[in-house]
Amino acid sequence: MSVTKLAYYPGCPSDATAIDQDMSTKAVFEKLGVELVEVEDWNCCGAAEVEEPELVYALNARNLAIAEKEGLDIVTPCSICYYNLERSNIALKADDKLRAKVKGIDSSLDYNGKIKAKHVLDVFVNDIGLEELSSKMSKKLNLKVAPYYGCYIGRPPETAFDDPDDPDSMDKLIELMGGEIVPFSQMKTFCCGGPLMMTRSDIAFEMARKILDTAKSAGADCIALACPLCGMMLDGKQADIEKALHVEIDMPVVYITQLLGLALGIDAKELGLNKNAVDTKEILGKVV
Amino acid sequence: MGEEAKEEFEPKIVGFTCNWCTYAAADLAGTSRKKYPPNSRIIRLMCSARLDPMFVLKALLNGADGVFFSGCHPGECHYIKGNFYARRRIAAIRTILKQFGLDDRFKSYWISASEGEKFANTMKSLTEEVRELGPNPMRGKII
Amino acid sequence: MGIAIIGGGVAGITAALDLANSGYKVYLVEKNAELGGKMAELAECKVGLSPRVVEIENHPNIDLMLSSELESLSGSAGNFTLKVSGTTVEAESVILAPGYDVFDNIAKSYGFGSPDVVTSLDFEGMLRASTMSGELLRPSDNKPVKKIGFIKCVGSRCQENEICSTACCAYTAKEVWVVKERYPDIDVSVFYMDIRVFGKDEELVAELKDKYGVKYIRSRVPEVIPERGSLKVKYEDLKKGVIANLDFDLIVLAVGLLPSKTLGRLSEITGVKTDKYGYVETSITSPLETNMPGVFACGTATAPMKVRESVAQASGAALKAAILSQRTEPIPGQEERKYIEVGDEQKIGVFICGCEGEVADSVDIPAVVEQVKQLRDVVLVNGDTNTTKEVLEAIEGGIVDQGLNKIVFAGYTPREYENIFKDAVAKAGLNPYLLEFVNLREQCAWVHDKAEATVVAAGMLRMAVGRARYLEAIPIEQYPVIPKALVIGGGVSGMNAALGIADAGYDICLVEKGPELGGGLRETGELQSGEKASDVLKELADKVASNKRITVYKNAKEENVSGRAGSFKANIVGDGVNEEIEFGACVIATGAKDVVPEGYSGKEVITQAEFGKMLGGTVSANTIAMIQDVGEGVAAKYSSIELVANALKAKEKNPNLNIFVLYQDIKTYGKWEALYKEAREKGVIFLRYENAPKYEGGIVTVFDVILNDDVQIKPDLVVLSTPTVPAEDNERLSKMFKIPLRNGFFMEAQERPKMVLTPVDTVNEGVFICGSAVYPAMIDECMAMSTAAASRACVLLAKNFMETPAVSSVVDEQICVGCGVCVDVCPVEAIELTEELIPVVTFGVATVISGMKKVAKVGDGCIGCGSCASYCPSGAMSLKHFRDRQLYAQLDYAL
Amino acid sequence: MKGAELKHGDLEGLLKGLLEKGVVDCLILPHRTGKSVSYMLVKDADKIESSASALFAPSFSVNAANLVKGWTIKEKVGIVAKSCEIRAAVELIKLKQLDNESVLLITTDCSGAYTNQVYTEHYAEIGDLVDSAKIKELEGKGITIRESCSICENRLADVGDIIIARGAGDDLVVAGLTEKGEGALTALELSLEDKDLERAAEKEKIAAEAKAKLASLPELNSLDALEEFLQDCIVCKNCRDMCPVCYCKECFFDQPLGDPIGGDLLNLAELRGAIGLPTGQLFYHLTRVYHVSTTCVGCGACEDACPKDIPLTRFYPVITQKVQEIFKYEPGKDVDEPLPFTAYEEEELEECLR
Amino acid sequence: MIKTWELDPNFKEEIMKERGGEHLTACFQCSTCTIGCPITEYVPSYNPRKIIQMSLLGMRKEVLSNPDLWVCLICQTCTARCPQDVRISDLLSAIRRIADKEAEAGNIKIDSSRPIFDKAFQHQLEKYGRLYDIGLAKEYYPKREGSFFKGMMAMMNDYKDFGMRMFKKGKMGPKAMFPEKVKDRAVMKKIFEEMGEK
Repeated sequence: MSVTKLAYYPGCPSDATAIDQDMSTKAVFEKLGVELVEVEDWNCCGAAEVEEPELVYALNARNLAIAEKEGLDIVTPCSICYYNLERSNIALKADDKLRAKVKGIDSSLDYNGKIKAKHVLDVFVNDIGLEELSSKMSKKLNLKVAPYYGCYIGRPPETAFDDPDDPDSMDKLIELMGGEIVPFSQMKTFCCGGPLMMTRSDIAFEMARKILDTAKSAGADCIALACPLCGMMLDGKQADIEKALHVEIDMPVVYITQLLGLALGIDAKELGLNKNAVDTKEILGKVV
Repeated sequence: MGEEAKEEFEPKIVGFTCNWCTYAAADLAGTSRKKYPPNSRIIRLMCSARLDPMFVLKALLNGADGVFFSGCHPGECHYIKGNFYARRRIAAIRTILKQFGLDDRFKSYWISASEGEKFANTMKSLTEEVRELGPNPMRGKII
Repeated sequence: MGIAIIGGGVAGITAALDLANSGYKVYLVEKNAELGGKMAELAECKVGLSPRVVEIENHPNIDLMLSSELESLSGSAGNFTLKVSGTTVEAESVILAPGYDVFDNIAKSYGFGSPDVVTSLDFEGMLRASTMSGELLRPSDNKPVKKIGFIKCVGSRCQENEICSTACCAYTAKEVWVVKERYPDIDVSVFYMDIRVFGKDEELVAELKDKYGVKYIRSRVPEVIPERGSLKVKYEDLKKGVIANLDFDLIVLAVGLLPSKTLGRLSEITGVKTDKYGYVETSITSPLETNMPGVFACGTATAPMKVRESVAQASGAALKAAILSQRTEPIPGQEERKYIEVGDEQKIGVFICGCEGEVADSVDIPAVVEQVKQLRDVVLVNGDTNTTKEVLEAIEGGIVDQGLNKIVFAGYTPREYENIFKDAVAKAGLNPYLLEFVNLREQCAWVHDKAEATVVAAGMLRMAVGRARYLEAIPIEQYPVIPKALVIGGGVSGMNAALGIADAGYDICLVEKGPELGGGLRETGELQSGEKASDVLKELADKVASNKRITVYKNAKEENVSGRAGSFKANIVGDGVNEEIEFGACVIATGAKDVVPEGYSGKEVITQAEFGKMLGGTVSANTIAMIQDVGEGVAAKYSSIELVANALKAKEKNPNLNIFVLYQDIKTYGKWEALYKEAREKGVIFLRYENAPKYEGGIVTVFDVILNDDVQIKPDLVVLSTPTVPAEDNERLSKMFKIPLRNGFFMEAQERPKMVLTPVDTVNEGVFICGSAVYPAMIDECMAMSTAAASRACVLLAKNFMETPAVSSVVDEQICVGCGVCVDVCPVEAIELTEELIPVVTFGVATVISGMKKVAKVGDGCIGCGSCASYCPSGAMSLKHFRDRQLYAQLDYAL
Repeated sequence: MKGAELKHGDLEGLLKGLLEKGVVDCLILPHRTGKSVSYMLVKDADKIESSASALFAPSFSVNAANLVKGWTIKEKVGIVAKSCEIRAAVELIKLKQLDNESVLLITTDCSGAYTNQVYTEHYAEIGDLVDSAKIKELEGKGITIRESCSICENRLADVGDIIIARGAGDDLVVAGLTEKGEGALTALELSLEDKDLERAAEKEKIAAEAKAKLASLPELNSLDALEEFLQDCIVCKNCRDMCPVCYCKECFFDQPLGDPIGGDLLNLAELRGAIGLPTGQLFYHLTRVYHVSTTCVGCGACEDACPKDIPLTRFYPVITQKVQEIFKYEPGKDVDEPLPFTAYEEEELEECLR
Repeated sequence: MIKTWELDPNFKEEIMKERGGEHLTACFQCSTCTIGCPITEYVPSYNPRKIIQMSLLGMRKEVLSNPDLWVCLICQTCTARCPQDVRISDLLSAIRRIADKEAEAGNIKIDSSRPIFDKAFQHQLEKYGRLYDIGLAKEYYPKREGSFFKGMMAMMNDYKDFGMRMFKKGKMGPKAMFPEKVKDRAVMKKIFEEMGEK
């Protein structure tokens, strides 16, 4: 195995709404024998709300610089964090002037462009590799899964690590775990509406519902995803959506790290599966 | 004629086509594998201008149940204006045939090289129309 | 030595035949096991291409090297050594014609991978399959297709392939047309950005929209959404300002063209430079030459293009290569031929070819053989051959060994194969007009069911045997070819054609009706490439002036053209000249002219050409409105390119200039797409309209379809892209040379619906057309076409003699009464009435001494339409090979 | 048009004048041979005598145009004849069987003509001149004009270079229709004044009668009817020989051009069981009617010529008129009008094609 | 009726000077962005290519005050598919920033709560270095609703079920009541001072 140690960037929701993702990520890496070193005193990546690119670059320069000092590539389970880290990484690497400007703000932002930023899914599929993962799996997931990728895994092209229209890294992982992929390709990369959650919740709810509905009518046991904002929309807000739109969905939504953890034989509790808003008990019953 | 007889009647049709448009359209119908009834025999002329109305008369007097002529659309003649002259001669012979109720047995079409489909469809409709007319009274007569 | 051609697609085939037919040794190298390239994959092109493939396979001057690849090249122009799959080939020059590859990195959003989403090339295959089955079936469930959506620009005009693939708009139109022709009920929508078609294709698209009801929807479609068993396509309905969608059951992706994957390696081997897109680098003033002297490139090796342009380039490259090479081989058909005397005894031989199953599968050939045997005077019926080669051998054997004197061949269509068979018959010593063709494949086997086909085949053969009996050996007279050419029009095309022919070693008369050489380009400031048009012209004009083989006539016209291919006569009449000239071939390069569209007036209204010249000096304007696609006439192929090039130059002079371009379609085809992008990037504003903009009171008002609102501009300059109309002289020349016009432009010989394999040939053999006389074209195309015309002329001029056309009218002077109707109905004025003095005339009841007798005489110009023969009531006039009795015989047996 | 009023008695002088003043080199005009009337070619003016009785004689012997078919010499000939004959001459000019420069076409009014046979037989009753009243009266006695005349709408002179129109009693008007005609009359030193010779009402009346007559004729409207109609035909081709507009030197039907040769006849007989030996009556007449379809002037010479008395008027003029209608062509009307088969319009005749 | 002489021809350059706006003029109006945009289904008036065309023409005011600017999800679908690499997601962000500045300067009014939210969000980062949900809500809702009271009501409405749900699942514990702070908050301040919107 090529990866043994990574800098871990948990992202802001990691101790709150996405604590389950944080727990499962840590547990899975541990099980896989990859050491995660949390980026010391990390700061927010800027999420979708910081529109000024240079501000994003500066914010992330700090995180990258910290990891760089450790000599470790940086990994995050959050798609937006990944996008911001990696696009900052690319911009900083390519532009000496920008790097100097950022460094001028504070010496702690002195980033030399020596490391990579990674999404956990990318690490699983492309760095650790399916073969390696397979060898460590002890459980089979008799699950029908709707793999939901959201925006930043296949888009935009420069940070993407999967196909923009038909990504399949999660599919492969799920199939490896013994899961069955339900027909879901049209929704795989459809935005969950998260960015409008606070300003146009009407639209956000409709968008999320479309994803949930599709998974449901495709017969999925659960939706798998890899981003805490998507998790918030599809899982956290699911009951609100049901109420607002007068529908009944009841679709479990889990992080891919949670599923992987199950396949690796990690205890459900350790993976935070009791913390998902929609009950996941039925899923657990299908892990054999 | 009784319906039964009509059923069995297979018309014999002879047609004249110009080399550049309709003959090419017939070839195109072939390359497009457009099936059409086997009742027509084609005589290739280089241009519609070569259609001597005597051919039409001879064909009908020989007992052809149908005769057709087809060439390039007026204005698109390979020989510049051959079909304009042909059109006048065709109109004349049709008028003569009309006198004896034979004009229905003589059809003229303009089918360009690209109209393979039209050619095949024309062969279909032509065969049906002639079948509907029944046999040429001259058929079987010894002349 | 000889010429090596790398690539056996349509371009390679064309170049090979032009060269081989003018006496050059050709090595044709094809990496696949078969000739034809991509074209052989197209639905119906194979049929058109196969006769040429047969010709190549049987050509004594061509070494066909299939499944072979070029491994190395050494030496220099005039003395190359090539290694081709282990074999050493010596050549004086090399032509690269590797063709193209299809864009295959198709975005998954198109649903590519779903069986019902296919590429245009796959679709050609489906059309071929539907040809057999009669139905166009959806791949996923084999149900008949009802709604097809064509999506254009898949893999072109995008980041992965920046340039426009040029051919897709036309090939899509062609595919749509085939669909609508065959299955009128199939609903077709085409999603597009700009419709980049010209000339005949433009008419086709208009017809598709108007006559066939095809929906052309302006939207670049990014995704195909499978939904409930159908394929949903979203598009922008600009009028309603909404995203609308349509459901289809089949989606055809019009995929772009990429340079051939082999080109990179060829470039390494040959040292030929490629451009940033991966195509062979050429310039617009010498589109066939590479950086390596002696190595030429043609077709899609140089840029994406259609078959027509590829073929023109191929002919042109052939001439360029020929000029560097020595003619070493005999020219086919130029050998002495003696024909056997055909006595009174009819010895008819009938040959029915199975055509590799294409006939044999439908027609019970043995049964037909039995029936044909019953006919009198049929001494041999051979139904055992299956390939062209076999049947040709059998026919030759039949003539030589069994003394057959009439041959009936049943197999392919005569339209494509007649010449090959005539040649074979002639070689065997039988007059080629004693051959009768039966079109068993196209008009019987492919269109009738098995039982029917056999009956029809027997009937067709009876007719043919009936006719064969009356066929006459038409004396084939030879006349010497005058090794001299006439070039009409002293513009770029004319000058370039003249230089090409002169370089090949023939004398030229170059006739220009105006006082100066240069034509339309004299009105141009800079070329799109930035070169000064005047420099290009000067170089050409100097070359022409210093070339001893070229005689230039200015302020002159050609009159009284007579004769035929190989031996024409004309008078050159003009300033102090009235000279009779003789020539073997003629190239018409009359060009076209711009007209200023009506409805836009004012001193600030100028044309793009005028603006181009203005750009040489100062442009004092702050706001310019450029209006395209207005006015009567055709839009020249360079129209959009000229516009964006000028806009860019103007922006370069004054970056703050506001330029608004009002257009319907920006047709910057091929690599010119880059120029369009640059213009946008430099801040040129493009406004798309549907109804022509108005210019009143200094204000241009245009309804912008994107904004769905009127936009007004106050320009200091209004620059109009001028539509083009044919040269005035075309009408006169058309009559004189008997070449039909289409919308005033000269028409090429082969008006097949789908492809043009002879783009510079005309119906009048020996007369070739090029440049804007055919369609107002860019300078690169004019250069390629004029070289092609020169090449085709040289193929003819290389011959020592020509044969008089056999299918021509002939008059029986004893019967002719000189009524002169034949004169009136001859479309080409080939007949004249001559007066002969006669000593005694008896008429009615009176007798007078002395009188004049009028008799029709058929001149050299006869094109064999038969108009005269059909009128002549007495039968004094008849058309050889289509005589009354010959046609009656067919009629007699048809019934 | 310009013309002059004359009396019947002036005609002789007028015609002599044409020769004497050198307007024409010779004249073809009807002359009397006993009860009958036929044509003569006159060089000597003295041979012209009392022309009026012959000129307007209601008799049809041959079509005068047939006599000048092939007149290609330069000497100028004046032809005095009925409308149908002059019309045929005009067609022959178009067909270059007659040179317009060497003819002066003089058309006389016609009231309808009797066949030579009827005329001589009933000369006593008919006389030298008839008018429509007289024709009607004679009809009552069973003396009828030729069927072709009875369906002719063009009896009044209105074509050619000069017309000679009959007025009441002894009155005549001679007028020039063309420059050539007017020139000739001027040369004769006639004082010409503007004349209106449209005679629309009279023409209409004749046309109405002709149409009514045509409608009353039995129609040949099927191939069977035609076969029956032609059953007596022996293909002697006399109809063709007497036809003024059938101008071939050697007819297609006199040549072996269409005939099968050798074993072909037997092949065909074998295929069909039996074949007729060429050439059939139907083919001959249908081809001929097509050949004259635009030029037939309806003179009825064919019918007169038929030894089997087949009423060919019911075939030739009846059919050819229909063809002429589709081209809006009136044969012989205008020498400058092109023959229908030598002209075209880019858009036309769609209704005649199917 | 759009009168070009009344427009601002420099608007396109203004956008192109912004990071992300550089590729504006590459657009050839093919409609790929608009067709593929997930938001058009919910906001039919939203039309990126029209916004681009208006920007190119210089319809500065109309573009900047267009509320549709603020419904973009930044989902990058348009960016990924744009054949001319216009980077529409980034481009719209650039336009939004200009609009924001203009609104700040009082030149236009923005009919969207998104800038309020974004700003509130950024304030948390500036203050704490990480997202502080409650701080965000406390700033956002009152500003959006125009008064503290209304804001609190709106917040309650949005959060009463959700908060309880999260609480039950241990995702919004007492710990969440207080901001998670970056130790080096000085640097946060510096970053915002140097790079933030001015």
